[in-house]
Amino acid sequence: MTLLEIAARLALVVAAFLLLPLLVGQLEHKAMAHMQARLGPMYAGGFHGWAQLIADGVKFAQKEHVVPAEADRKVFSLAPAVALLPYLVVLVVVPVGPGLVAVDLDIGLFFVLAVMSVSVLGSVMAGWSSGNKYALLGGLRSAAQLMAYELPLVLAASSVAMAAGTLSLSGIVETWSPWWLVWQAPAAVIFFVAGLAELHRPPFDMPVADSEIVLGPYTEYTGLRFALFLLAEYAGIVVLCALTTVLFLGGWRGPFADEELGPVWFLIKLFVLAFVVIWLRVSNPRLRADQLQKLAWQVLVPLSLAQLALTGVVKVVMM
Amino acid sequence: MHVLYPAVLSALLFSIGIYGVLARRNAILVLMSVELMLNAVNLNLVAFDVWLADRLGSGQILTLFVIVIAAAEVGIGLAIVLQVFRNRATISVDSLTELAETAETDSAGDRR
Amino acid sequence: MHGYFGAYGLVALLLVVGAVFVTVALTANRLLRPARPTPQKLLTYECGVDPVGGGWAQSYVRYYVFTFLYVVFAVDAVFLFPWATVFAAPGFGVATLVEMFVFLGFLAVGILYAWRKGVLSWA
Amino acid sequence: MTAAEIVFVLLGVVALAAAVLVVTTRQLVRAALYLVLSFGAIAACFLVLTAELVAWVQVLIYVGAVVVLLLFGIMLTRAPIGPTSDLDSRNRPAAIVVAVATAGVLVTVLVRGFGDAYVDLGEPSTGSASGIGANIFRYWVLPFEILSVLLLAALVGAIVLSRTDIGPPKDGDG
Repeated sequence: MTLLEIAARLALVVAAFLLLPLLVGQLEHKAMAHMQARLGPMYAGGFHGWAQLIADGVKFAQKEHVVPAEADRKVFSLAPAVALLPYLVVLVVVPVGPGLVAVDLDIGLFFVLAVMSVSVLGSVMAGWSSGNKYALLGGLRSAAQLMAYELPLVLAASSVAMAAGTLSLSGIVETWSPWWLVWQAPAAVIFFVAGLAELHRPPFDMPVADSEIVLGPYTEYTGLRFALFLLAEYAGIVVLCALTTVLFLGGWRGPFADEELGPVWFLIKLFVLAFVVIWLRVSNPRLRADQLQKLAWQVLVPLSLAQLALTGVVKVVMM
Repeated sequence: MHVLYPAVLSALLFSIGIYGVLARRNAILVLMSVELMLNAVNLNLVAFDVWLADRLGSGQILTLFVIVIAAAEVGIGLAIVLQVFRNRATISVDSLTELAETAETDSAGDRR
Repeated sequence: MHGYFGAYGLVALLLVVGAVFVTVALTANRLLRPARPTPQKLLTYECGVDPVGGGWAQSYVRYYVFTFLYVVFAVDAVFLFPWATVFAAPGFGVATLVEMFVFLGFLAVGILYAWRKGVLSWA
Repeated sequence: MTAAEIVFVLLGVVALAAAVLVVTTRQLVRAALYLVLSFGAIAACFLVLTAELVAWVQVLIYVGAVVVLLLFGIMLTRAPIGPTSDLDSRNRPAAIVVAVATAGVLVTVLVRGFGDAYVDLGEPSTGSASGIGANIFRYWVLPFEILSVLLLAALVGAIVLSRTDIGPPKDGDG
């Protein structure tokens, strides 16, 4: 690997990290607006408000950064970075085409889960350091929710690892075959739902419920730091959709021309899933705290244990 | 790599953990210091496992077991600490000198 | 940069790049933004009402139980991954599958216990 | 010094500095966050030692779970923002003496015992996920199964300990 190649790989990952969340955000603006029978952004940039999010970014960068007097200044300032960076690091192992991956770790899947589990600290830090009752409550709820849904997420992911017999994400895509769509379907649904809950996306947005606890852990945030939390949320959607694609939908594999069109298939699947994320937001009411925990512990965890058993038995029988 | 680097690092971490366990008054901080000590042990296990190129992977697998047991230990420890806090409104290890709960400590520690 | 150390070197480099990105963004932000704090602005935000009492109005031990439930299962999930890579390999097979099921069975008893004791339902 | 050694020493300094802050800081929540830093640096040390799986287990369990558990404990015992005065007990001087003595003895023993031992760092074979998996399920099955019993006991214990809180919430949010 030459220096140039390293730089190119890093640049591609960072570009994907900055660009894809913006696209998802714009998609959300427009799709949500149309589902609610309105137009959404129309003016910024001219054509259908394409530059709306860039304008938002410029606005955020110029806003005053207000740290409440009650807050723990250092922790308060550091929290957005802790919430954001794990998603950047995770993108490095996501394969977008045959051989097209920044780093192919043998332990890729486990690496992804471990790194993503760090971002829970971001919300807890934000919630605690704000010195605000809403923020603290939101932080505690957020941590409890993340913990509850991390488990089905991990179990569903390990079901795929069993099916593939490897933890390398490229290896999983290579061993993937279309009948996994049936065999691993419960795991796919569990993974996606649990991932949504990890991201606090509606209908799992109890911890940030703006109508009852303002914005949970992010209540006191303003300006660019708030924007970083938003970026973390959308980067999280990108990572979740990319991982679901890679693990359950065959990543770069498509009906034809896998070798040449790999990245195209990958991106199509990613954006279809992102659309589903937005769709779920528009069409579902928020779950209550008890329903959230019930769903995680009484539905998703038993289901994912059953899926593990199924995967194991099928795999051993097929040998 | 010289084996002394990880070994000395682990010895120093262990000593810091000992200091924390002895000097801290807050029960949760004591638990944190215990975690530091356990991590020092893990580092040692891994270092010597790699040095001996153990075919059974004893060091690394024992490390995994230690991590699991440490997680269970911290969970139970904190559950006890929370229970103490509920009953006495303090988690200072210095003030928890009586093993048996007498009538006056019971009434002194108010419930939240 | 090849192999194991090369791969993790790249990961570490990316982490550095990310940290630099955040630092640069925040520094640029510092230069661009106004800073006129007033005591009113710095007041904790509670929907426009003056803050009442400390920050610890409500906290809830039940969340702790859920978190511990997660920790117990997470440490078990840790063993699933190395297991997943070998259980179908030659020389393992059914016996290894059963071993993992025994392991998971014990934990399933734990979750059943929690369920029966009403920890999982919110009354 | 080789490159691996330099990286290891830097990580070690971070781990030690963070550990010292954990045991000396006067702010409870910060102590937990310094603990995260220390654990993270130790995880990176494991990576340098080619113990790949152990490193990421360390991140997943310690940073993602145990520290959150500790933070819950700190928040549920109502730690204030800002310094708390009485975190240290009276036996600080004694603690310093014991810690320094332990460090002295251990380091002396290690230097005398392993002064000429070198680790050969190559590709991880035993440290990779499949290496560990093969070893656990070939040689370590019994301890592994006993571990599940231990975890079950811990789970039951924690539920019993928090039992007073089970039932309809009295003063929490619901």
